[in-house]
Amino acid sequence: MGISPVIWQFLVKWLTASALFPREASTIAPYMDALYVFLVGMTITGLLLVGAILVTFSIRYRKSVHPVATQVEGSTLLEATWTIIPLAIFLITFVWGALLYFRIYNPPVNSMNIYIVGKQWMWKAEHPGGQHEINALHVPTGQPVQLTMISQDVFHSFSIPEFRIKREVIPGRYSTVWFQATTPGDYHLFCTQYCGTKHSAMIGTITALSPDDYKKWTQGSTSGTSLAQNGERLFASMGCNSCHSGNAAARGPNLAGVYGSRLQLTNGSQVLVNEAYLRDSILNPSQHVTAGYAPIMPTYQGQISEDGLIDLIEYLKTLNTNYRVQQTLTTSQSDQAAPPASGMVKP
Amino acid sequence: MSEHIYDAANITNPEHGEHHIVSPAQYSFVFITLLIGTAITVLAANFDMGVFNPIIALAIASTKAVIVILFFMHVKYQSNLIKMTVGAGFFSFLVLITMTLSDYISRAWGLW
Amino acid sequence: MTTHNLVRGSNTIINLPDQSTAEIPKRNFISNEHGLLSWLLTGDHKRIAVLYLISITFFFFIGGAFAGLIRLELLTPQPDLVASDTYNKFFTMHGVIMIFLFLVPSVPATLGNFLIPIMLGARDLAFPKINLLSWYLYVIGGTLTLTALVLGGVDTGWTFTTPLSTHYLNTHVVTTATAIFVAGFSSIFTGLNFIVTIHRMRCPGMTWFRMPLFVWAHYAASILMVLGTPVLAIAIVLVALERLIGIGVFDPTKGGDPLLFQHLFWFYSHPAVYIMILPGMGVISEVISTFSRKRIFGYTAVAFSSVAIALFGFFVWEHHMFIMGVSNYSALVFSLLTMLVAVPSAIKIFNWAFTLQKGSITFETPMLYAFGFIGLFTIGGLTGVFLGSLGMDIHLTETYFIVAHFHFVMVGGMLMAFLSGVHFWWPKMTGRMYPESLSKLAAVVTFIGFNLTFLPQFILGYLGMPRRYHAYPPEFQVLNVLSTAGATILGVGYLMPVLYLAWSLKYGAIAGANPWQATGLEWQIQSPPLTENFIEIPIMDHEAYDYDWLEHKTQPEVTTVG
Amino acid sequence: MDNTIVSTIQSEPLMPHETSEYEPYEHVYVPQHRHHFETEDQQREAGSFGMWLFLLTEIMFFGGMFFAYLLFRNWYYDAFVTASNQLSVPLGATNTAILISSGFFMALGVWAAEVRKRGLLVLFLILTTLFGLAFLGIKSVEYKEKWDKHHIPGASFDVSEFVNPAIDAKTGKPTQKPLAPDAAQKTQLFFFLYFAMTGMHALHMIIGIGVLFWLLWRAQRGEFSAGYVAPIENFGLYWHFVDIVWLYLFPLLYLINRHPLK
Ligand code: HEA
Ligand code: HEA
Ligand code: HEC
Ligand code: CUA
Ligand SMILES: [Cu+2]
Repeated sequence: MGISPVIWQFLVKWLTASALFPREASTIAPYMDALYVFLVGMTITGLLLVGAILVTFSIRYRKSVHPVATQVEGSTLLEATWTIIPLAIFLITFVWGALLYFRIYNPPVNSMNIYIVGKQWMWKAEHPGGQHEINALHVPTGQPVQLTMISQDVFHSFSIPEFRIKREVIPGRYSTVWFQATTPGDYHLFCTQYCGTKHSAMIGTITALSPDDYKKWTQGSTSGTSLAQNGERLFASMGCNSCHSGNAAARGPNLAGVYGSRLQLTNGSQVLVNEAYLRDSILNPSQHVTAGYAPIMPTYQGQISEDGLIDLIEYLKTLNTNYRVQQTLTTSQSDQAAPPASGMVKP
Repeated sequence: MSEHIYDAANITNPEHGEHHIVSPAQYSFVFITLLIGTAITVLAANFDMGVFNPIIALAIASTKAVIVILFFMHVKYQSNLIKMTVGAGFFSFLVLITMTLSDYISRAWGLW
Repeated sequence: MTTHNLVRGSNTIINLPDQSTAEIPKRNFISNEHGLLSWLLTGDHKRIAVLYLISITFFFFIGGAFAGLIRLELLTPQPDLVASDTYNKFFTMHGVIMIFLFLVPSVPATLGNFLIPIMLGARDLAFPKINLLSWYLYVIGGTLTLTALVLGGVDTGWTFTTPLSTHYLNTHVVTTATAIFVAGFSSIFTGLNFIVTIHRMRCPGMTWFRMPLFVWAHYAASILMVLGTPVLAIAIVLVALERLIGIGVFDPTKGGDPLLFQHLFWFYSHPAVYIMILPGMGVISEVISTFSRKRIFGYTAVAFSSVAIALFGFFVWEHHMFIMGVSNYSALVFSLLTMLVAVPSAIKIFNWAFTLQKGSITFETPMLYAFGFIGLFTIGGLTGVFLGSLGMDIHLTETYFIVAHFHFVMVGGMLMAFLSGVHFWWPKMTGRMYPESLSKLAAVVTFIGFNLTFLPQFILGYLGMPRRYHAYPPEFQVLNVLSTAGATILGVGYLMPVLYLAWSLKYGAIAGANPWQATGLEWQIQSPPLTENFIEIPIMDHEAYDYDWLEHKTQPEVTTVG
Repeated sequence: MDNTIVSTIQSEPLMPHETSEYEPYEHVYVPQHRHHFETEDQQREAGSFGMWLFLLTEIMFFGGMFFAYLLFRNWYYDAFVTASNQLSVPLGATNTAILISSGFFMALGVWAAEVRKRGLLVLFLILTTLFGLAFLGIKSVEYKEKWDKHHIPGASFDVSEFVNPAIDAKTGKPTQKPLAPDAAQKTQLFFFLYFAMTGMHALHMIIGIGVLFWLLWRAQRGEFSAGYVAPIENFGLYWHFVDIVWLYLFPLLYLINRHPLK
């Protein structure tokens, strides 16, 4: 029977272009795949077991050879067996899965940080050096990368199947995930949480580059100002520095070194200042008033975009170091006129 | 006609309760208790007892609720089935609260 | 004169009365009264069951048509058939209709309604009027859904994720929310009715452990309906209010918490998946027992595992939110509990399998569907364990792996069980048999079509293809084409029963009271039953599934035959 | 025919279509007794059990909102305290007393029905209704006040009063602790939950009063004074349940925030 050459063409093209197993392109992937193999093994064993029982009994006890049924009440021993064995297997699955979960959601300390802002329907990546990307992300291989993500509107979900990672991007709250790419190449970036009309178009490409290529790329695509520099400008233009001037007489606390410190609040509790805390103290300042200060800081809810907040946070983070010194060593352009970059203040 | 085959075992098991009539005197007693409870809870709200204010207020409310359930709603004289049903309602409400809180409370424990 | 001295060595237990003399009893619940009004105002649980059967079949095919459109669009990677928002409306309508208007009421409202009173030896459910009311609520809910559909549809996904549904979509969310609210009350009232009936209406001698497992399963499912559904109702009310007034309970920019909605929604919707599967498990118990002529292996274990599923089912909802920003510690707890809730299902599977041991097995249509159920539910359930495992869930969640998982449990599991039950009790409900070989063919076609449709989706899911995607990268196409091909076969497999069952209404062979030689009380009365089920309330003097009793039953008066 | 069961069915002399004198409803003794129950006890217990199950669903229904209140009160404590202090304790307390009285008369109504006193039953039902209406009346006074002060969540919601509270003329101090603007916004959440919870509660009362009118009409016809008391009893359960919800709403919304933690 002759098969139409057109169909043949299609089949060949399809089969060569189609995949049955995703590539392993991060250090996490092998861990994920190991668990997957275990679980698939469990499923197949379970299925074969149940299937074998069904088929054997069906053949041995079919009516034509076994016309009269013998009543059996049950068996405690058997019941216990098929309670305990699946339970044990499921518990192994639980422990294994839990370990993996904490591995994926606990970034190593030495990881570099990239901000991701999701919104209907695009991904924005912001590198600390000020590089902005839309629906694309360039990362180096061999280096843990932590993503700090937030959504500007609804739930999105940041998924890179080849890296076996995924994390919901939540409105109003930072979430993080990390990975370490192993193989240079292009990978899919999907938004996996349904987020409205163009959910399926909220896709992009992750490009993993060798460290050298990555360096080239960073230099080639810099926008000129780092996030912290943008933040510094915002800090001035939003009037933050009128209170947080760093003077002893200022109405607001000195923010130098605040990132990573522990603050004593008026309600007696202590908090560790991280990105989430900084963000929240700009949007909901009265939620946690630092001890010794009056709750006079206005809220900036609705006045700063998520990108602006990220800039501010990056700026505040740099305040604890000899930021000024660093800036003069590199090419500081912070006193030039501000280009209308991402850190836009909503009118 | 059908009582003779109607299996008493099915209704006199724990599911069956006497049809008890609560007297007006008892109702009045309960009524007054409830009014007193209301007065106490309003009074208690006037004192500053720190964290105990909500605790006391809820304790009084719960006491009143239990009284209403037991007497006005006759649960004291009902079958175990009804008692268990009431229990089941509050139990699953507790499940909703505690299990959900397990998320909210522990969110800040780690920094992720 | 007993069941097994039918022709020795024969492969069937079907035993129909002599067709030349047999006739459908003149007085039965169908012929009892005539006219549309006698149906629309009926209090008879059997008639209400029939009303439900017709309406859910209608909605199943609407939902199925949307499934067909989804699969048609996904034939090619490009978004070519419809626009994105239309596609989004497709899967939303598909999900909403299939879950709330088909699967939740499928077995309970039809078979459960029809059989529970009879199985308990009662004349009706405890509250016939409420039963009718719940059908009307269902119809109102259905109509509202159709209204939303006609007015332009809704594209929230069946999960109504906030703040998308509350602040960002301008489709008919409120109408659909109302529809679900109303349909939810229909389900609450059905559950309430069942619980009261099971507690209060058992005939003399019908102790808890003499009840058929079908009743146990419905008891467990009813508890879930009564306790879970109101939480969905309030969550949905809050969504509607938030849309209408613009308050921020679920809106982070106003200080609300979108995860609060998730908690409330899944507090219902996880138990709801057990509302969907438990009644089906009840069907399987009856069918397996009948076609292997044996009491269910470990009756108590199966009965209690239903209750255990219902109980534990309330403790695992957060596994739908593992990556959504819940506390990792709390995720740990919920993952562990998810593992626990999987065990009772395993118990059931093995008990059914061992019921076959030393039985005398025949393979009529209901049995084929039941075998399909066991195999497919095992796959579906075990892949649920993948998702319950925290780390694995990160990669699999929101991909086609989930789509495959829940179609395996819902379609491969519950729909198979529903079809099994419909075939099993069809002769009881209508008094007529359907063509046996055609129905076996349909069972096989369904099974093949099903696997072809949904097995590739597991692979797609691990490859990372996200769900609710209108367009996808080209390398996923082969598997998607396979899936669409399977769906076509599946559609045929589902159309067949409708056709031959309709045919059988007029031309089917007269079934007689007990074509399967089954032990249940429902088989000891005429088919179709009388309006009052029993002439005199029966006395239960034996265990469920007592085939010896059936064989030695000399005087039919023991459980009075009507 | 080689099968006992089938053949006996075919020839069973008791087949109803053959025995015309067969009367399926002969065990009915009282008009209210439904045919499918075997005894009156069975019917009564089924009814009250069904009512209880319904109340179970009500617990879970209100439960969702109680949880939301619990959560947001902890998150936005200051805003909730300030907003809660806008409510009038005297009105709330009066209403509590009124509702308890209404419940008391309902309970007496049940008693009157059980001892078959028609006049008393009607009287108590009327009292129950009147107190119920009084409750709703006071509630609407409260709502009206919220309306005037722009405390109804939505477009017209106004927080200025919480940010810049009125100054007390005598002391020269603000009448209440001022809220930071971002916290003041959260008062809207309080009022939303306040209206959602009390509104849902009031809706239950309104439905209840509707039913009460119907029961009254039937009671004065003497339907419940001849031993058939199930509707009264079951409605009583509903009414008391609505009371209980209020017993919690009152302290949670009105009382527990009077003395905020420092
Ligand atoms: C009928 C419906 C139904 C049923 C019964 C189940 C049953 C189960 N489900 Fe499923 N589930 C859904 C319907 C259902 N589910 C739906 C609709 C969704 C998606 C909702 C959405 O997002 O749209 C979902 C999603 C879903 C998730 C969320 C995934 C995510 O969003 O990230 C999870 C996670 O844990 C899960 C787990 C489970 C588990 C553990 C079971 C267990 O109960 C399964 C137990 C059964 C078994 C385990 C099989 C029997 C066992 C054996 C035969 C033993 C085998 C032998 C050995 C091990 C040796 N399901
Ligand atoms: C009871 C529940 C139920 C049932 C029975 C089905 C049945 C089917 N489902 Fe569905 N499905 C869900 C519940 C169910 N589904 C849910 C809850 C979702 C999630 C929605 C969401 O994301 O919000 C979903 C989502 C879902 C998706 C994912 C969409 C996406 O994420 O983008 C897909 C894709 O293949 C799919 C396919 C199918 C198919 C092929 C069938 C088949 O089994 C159906 C076969 C039946 C027929 C085909 C009808 C019979 C034939 C005719 C009426 C003739 C006309 C037919 C044609 C036009 C072909 N379903
Ligand atoms: C009206 C004066 C004022 C302005 C303007 C102001 N702040 Fe503040 N800020 C304060 C005061 C007072 C506090 C301490 C009390 C508190 O935590 O609310 C504070 C606290 C903070 C904190 C918490 C850290 C700490 O040490 O308490 C951060 C971060 C912060 N401000 C950032 C900003 C940023 C960024 C801006 C501008 C966008 C800004 N502030 C504008 C007065 C101000
Ligand atoms: Cu963003 Cu989907
Ligand atoms: Cu679940």
